[in-house]
Amino acid sequence: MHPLLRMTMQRLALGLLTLFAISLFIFLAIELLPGDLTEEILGQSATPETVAAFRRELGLDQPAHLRYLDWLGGALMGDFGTSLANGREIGELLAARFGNTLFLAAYAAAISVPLALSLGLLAALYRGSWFDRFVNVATLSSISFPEYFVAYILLLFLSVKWGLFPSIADFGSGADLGTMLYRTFLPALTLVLVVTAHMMRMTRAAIINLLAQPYIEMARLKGASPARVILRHALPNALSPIINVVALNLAYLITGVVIVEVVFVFPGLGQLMVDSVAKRDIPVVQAACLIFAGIYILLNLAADLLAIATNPRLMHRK
Amino acid sequence: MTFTDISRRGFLATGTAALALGPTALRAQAGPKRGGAIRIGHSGGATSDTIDPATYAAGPVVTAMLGGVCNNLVEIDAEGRAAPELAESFEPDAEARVWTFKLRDVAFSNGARLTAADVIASFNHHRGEDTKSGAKGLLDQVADIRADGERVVVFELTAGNADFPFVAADYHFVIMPDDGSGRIDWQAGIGTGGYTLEEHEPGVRIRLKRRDDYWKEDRAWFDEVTLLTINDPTARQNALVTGEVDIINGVPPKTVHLLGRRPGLSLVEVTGTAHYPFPMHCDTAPFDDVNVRLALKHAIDRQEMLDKVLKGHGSLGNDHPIAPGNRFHAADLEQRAYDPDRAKYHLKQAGLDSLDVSLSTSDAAFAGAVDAAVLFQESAGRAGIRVNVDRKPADGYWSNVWLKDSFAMSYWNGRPTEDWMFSLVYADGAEWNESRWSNPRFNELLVAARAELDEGLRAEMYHEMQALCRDDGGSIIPMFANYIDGKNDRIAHGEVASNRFLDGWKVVERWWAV
Amino acid sequence: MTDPLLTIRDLRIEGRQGRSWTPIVKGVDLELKRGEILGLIGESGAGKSTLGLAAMGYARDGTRISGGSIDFDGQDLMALSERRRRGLRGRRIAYVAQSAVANFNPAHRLIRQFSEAPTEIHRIRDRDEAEAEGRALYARMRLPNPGEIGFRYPHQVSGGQLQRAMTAMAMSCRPDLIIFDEPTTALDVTTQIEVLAAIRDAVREFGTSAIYITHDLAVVAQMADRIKILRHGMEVEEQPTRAMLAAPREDYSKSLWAVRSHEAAARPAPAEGETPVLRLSKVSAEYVRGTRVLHDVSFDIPRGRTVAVVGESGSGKSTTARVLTGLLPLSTGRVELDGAPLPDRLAGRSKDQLRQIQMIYQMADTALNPKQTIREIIGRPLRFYLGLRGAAQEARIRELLDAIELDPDSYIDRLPGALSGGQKQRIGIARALAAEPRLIVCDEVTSALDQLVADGILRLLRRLQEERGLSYMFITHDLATVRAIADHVVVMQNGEVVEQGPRDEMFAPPHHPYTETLLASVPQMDADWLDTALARRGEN
Amino acid sequence: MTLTDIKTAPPTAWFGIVVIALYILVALFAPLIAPFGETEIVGMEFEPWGGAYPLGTDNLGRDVVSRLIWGTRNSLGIALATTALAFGAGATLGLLAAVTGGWVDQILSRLVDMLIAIPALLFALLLLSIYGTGIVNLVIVIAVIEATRVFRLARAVAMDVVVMDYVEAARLRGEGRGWLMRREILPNAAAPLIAEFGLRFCFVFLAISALSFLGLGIQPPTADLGSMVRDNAALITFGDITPLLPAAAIALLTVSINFVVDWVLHRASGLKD
Repeated sequence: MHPLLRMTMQRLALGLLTLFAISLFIFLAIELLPGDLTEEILGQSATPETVAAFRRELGLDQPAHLRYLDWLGGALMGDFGTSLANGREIGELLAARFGNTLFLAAYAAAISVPLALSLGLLAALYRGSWFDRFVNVATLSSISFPEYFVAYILLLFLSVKWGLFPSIADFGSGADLGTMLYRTFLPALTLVLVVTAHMMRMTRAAIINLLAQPYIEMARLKGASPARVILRHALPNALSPIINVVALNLAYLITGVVIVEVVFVFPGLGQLMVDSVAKRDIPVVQAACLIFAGIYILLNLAADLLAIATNPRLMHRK
Repeated sequence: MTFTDISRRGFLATGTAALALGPTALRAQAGPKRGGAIRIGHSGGATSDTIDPATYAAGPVVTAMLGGVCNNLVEIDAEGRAAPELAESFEPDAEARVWTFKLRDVAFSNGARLTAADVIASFNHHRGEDTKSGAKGLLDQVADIRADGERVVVFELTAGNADFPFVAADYHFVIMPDDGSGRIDWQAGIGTGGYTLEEHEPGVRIRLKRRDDYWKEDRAWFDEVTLLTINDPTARQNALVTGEVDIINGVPPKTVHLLGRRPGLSLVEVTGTAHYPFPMHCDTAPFDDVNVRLALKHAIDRQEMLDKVLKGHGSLGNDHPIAPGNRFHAADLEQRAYDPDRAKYHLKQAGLDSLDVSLSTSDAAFAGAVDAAVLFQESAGRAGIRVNVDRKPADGYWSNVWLKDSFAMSYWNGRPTEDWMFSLVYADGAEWNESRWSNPRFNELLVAARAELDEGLRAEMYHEMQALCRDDGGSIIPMFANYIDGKNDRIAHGEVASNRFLDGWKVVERWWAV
Repeated sequence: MTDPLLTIRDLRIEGRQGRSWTPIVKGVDLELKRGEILGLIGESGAGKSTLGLAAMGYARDGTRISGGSIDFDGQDLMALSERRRRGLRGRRIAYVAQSAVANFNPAHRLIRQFSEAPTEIHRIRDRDEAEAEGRALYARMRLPNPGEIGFRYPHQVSGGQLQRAMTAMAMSCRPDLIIFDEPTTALDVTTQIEVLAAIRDAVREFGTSAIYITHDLAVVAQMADRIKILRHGMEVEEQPTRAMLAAPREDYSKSLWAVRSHEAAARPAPAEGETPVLRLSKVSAEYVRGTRVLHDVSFDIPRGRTVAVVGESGSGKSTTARVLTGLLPLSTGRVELDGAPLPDRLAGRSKDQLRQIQMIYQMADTALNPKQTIREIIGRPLRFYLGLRGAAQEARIRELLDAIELDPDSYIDRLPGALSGGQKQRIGIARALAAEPRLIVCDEVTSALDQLVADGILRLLRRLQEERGLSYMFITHDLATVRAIADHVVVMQNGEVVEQGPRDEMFAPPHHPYTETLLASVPQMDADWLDTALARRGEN
Repeated sequence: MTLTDIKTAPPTAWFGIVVIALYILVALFAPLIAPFGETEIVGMEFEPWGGAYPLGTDNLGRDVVSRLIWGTRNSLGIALATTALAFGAGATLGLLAAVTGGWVDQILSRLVDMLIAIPALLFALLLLSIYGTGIVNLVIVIAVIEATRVFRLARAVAMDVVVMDYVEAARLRGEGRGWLMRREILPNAAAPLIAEFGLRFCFVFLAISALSFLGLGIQPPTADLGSMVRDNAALITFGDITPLLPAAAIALLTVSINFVVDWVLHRASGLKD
């Protein structure tokens, strides 16, 4: 386990470095944005005096590098500061949104990952059959539709026409799990349709890629049935690419769902970030970006660690 | 259908009017009753929202704070009048320069009684060097605010203003309690209104709960109100259709005809003061020639634009900003129509054979702005004027394009009074004089009319000013938009105010569940 | 027990090419008695593996059994359902493949793979029973640490040990028949001998029948009772082993025999004091700082001569080549080209220095860019080094193709994919020749080729050397190749030169102990060689 | 890919090729095919299907058929330009990193790691907010984002090729980096890269339409399939399927490309099942 631990530490350090670079990058990017928070919030009613007063209140009149260092100092101490726009603690502001985002992602993942893996395995097992073709064409189509379109279609039928599920996903505060699951079913289903195809195709491809391997033929020559060949001999060796694509899709479920949030009025982190970019609320954008990037880095690391853990070559050295 | 002849009162159009004979309408007439927990799907919310009155902008916060949690000194009623709210009464002096407001004896939701100090602190929040308030400009005319005892507040203006009570009704000037140091503690969300603020998740939802001890006995009917931010118009519409919410604001014009036809739903539509000017900089060639301005004004097909951009849900504009619903609207002023020949004639007067202009636009100006520009391009083309539609980024449109480009599209929600609207955008030297128009006669009339307390004389003056705007001004104003809200049959209401969406943002206080 | 265990009659197998099917095996008969071992010999493409798999009723993806009958112990395999055939595979007929490294599933421990067939697939033993048997078989196969080795993953076990573990795995259900498909081809000679011995003992012990597929006559001579020679999917001849060794009947068989004994004529040693084309003096190198892979390697490559560098995998042969071509900078020592020091980094060498040393690779498949035509491949060095273009270049390309005995008209526009292995290797030679070098480094250039083809390549190289005065550094692990081409031999082990000298001296005693082991491990065309070699080992 | 390869293509790939060819024809000859101009207002708004306007008119009274044709041309052109740019940059740098190795590879790879860690859509949003929403900016911003993905693939594929003996042979010959990248590696990395081109094109297509949905993509009045869906999405609730048409056009193209990509990848993998 020791080399594994060392790798983890190295990757975490690299991840932190990446996060730092990203924070600097985002800060500079927003600095370059025309207009700032004060002008955006005051909008049409901004006048030079009110803007100046607002800037003074928020400390935006300080030079950029000082503000960045100030922010960085706070961030290193775990304090992401307060939102410029509404003065709330960013930690608290993000926590609720992030919780929602995680909930939706977990919901979608809990359906899509097992679904994708089993469909992928079945398609690989019955490759070339009508089932394989059907699943292939169906999944291809589902990734070919724009995400918002899938969302609207689901909304039209499952909500507007048949009234099975609510059209907006907001479940208020203090809802029980059943209510939460019910109210967020449509966004979760949209996401399931979007990510399942990708994972399923990768699972199938990863398995089929291995079928030309000599040890697969050896398994057949030992009398193993097709199902055993796929499950016992191909799958364990295909885990690494599958884990990778699952991790990528999980990252997507957490970081890429702005559109679903908009359509279903779901108060997630993506919407928060879009709002904050529009309002030039740098600390919030920074924090949200860092969370997203951190999630991405951690999921990737987890995928790599898992891939190592499931690969005896890397796990048990000579 | 044209709306040029409607009364200045709030106009209830197709949806509700058509249903007026139905059972719902009958029940609605049975009178308001208490109870119900309702949900409102509201546009304009953002995560950056705060309940700081200084940063209010159209959105759920205003609907909640103005109509639910707080009161103003004055409110604008369904007739479009300034009616006393927290003020028991208000009186001007002879020059309309000193206004005295007598306060009611009412309690904030924290139990404290309303005093003059609270009013002064609330107004001062928008005054002075350090304020970031969007309403700062409105109070520039206020030289001093002082208390005259516990329950009297005196506003001393720099010059007479007969319409000052309307200013006091502005949504920024909600009254919050003084924290003892002359400032308001807006974070606490305390007001004298019919509801208390239970939850505010910015950009997500606001939850209000009824106060049992509200001083208005015939208002604030709902037990609980939840305002959900739904910025996507399609999502908002779906939420209403699926019964997720009971009321939505801003029904998208594209589907308004379809939504209105759905059983169980109805539209609440009023012709408001919102309008879409295309200001031309009068100090910049070629717009410095009044003939060029007139050519362009004749080259726009108002009816087509109203039909296509607003789907007929609005009324024709006559190149001045005074809406049909305003008190001194000049209804008898001849309606300008699309006339390519007149446009060509004016071009010739300006010594031009043809004209190329560039119109800056973005859907940030208003929904459908780009469509409107395209329509203008087509109609102007037939008058020999080439309009180049220059699309600008939505982001930063108000800071980078508006007021800067010599021909751009703009949007005004309008103001309840002629003076306010003219002073804000058309007066010489006004900060937001978007057309850089300076007409001495107009400016003279503006000052005179402001301090004039005789209604007849004022009407004459404002009539002339509207004509000046129309024939000399720098803005093409093709149409006024209706405020269209949607609701289901659970909800009933009385006469609807024509300023802004949702009964002048007073839906929470004025409407009820049946 | 006189009835045959396996009877194949007029077997025809086809392979898919695009949309049509072309024959691979064209009507072969085969009979195998219980306890008998049949050797199946042929070059690549002769159809031996396909035939071997067909004996299990198995056709690879893209192939199909189109005719004939396969009768195993009274059952017609072709008539059985796939399910029934699966029931026979692994249990009554087992398979041992060429590369154990590739044929063991890297995800599971050895013992788990051993017991999969008896416990999980055919359910004829319980797990404890199977694992105990596994340990016993591991011991019988002379695997070190038989009690523990099963708990290792394939990558933790050496190639020779894996090959024995695979044989044990094939025996896990005590099958009646085992198909050995080139089980020792991928091994070093010193390892091969141990594996051969273990296989032979185990098969004899259990009286298992076997089909032993190989392209190496000397190997099959040790294992088989009878030998059948295949060519182009048809039988050439079949005889009992000793008879076949003594007197092959067909010309093709005879030619196979002949290449075994090919030996180049000895040439005089280079003149004393002549500057060698290349001189390595005390060269050391390391991949990772601190871990040396070469230690003080010194030898000369004289003008017009061939120096063979021999040794097993990991001995440092290829590393030496990387150092002298400049791919791996040396850490100490020096390399001289024609008496002048050669910059040790590739980037530091002049175009002319680069031109002087060319390389030919082991795997002709990966040595030629599959997307370039022969014209482009050979034309590039002509243009790059010599500035030849247009007609002059074209003429030289054709000249070079003639020199490597390929018809310019039919080959010049082909892609490497349309060539056989030997032809590809010839193109590699032509590319090296195009640069007009002094020295060509040949890295195992014949080890991936069939013997007849390899022999042709060696003869070509020798002819070109004589015509053009080239020097070769010839890296190989095959002593027969050394005999066929080298003037001088350098024996390497663990990154060091253990012995060097003229070829004939090296093949005659006394030997360095390592050289001795190497020489003793090369199989001979003698049915008793394995026994004697093992006996001699026992003595040492 | 030769003509004979195409002849042996499976029906799905054939379907894909034909559809893609049709789209390209429509895009190229839009001015000739389209009955009306891109922004030309020809009738009343929302006219029904049939008559002079086979698919009716849109919210401004523009012919839907013409809008679809122009939209196809614009969307296709923009997506193609974006993908080409992403590939030009991503593949070049990817090959360079693989061939050069060392610190060049390290710096490029770490930079790409960083950019990839920022969610694509949000990244695009940020950059478009900075530089404005013109078509040129849209193309550049998405190209930059996609280039990071192309870089990774190109580098990985090239790494597999770099270890080949023929690359070593070319190195030993003294060939420069340019030759190695262009002549030795690129032709052998082409199949997965072509397939990736198809996939990336689909992603770009969908990304642009997603940005249009959020109001940062192609701006009206330019016809674009993505924003056409968004503009009229509200109609879907009321059972009007006109907004489905551009979405179907998007889906048909992406499905077709995916079919062809599948086939190319399948051929390249050498798997015959």
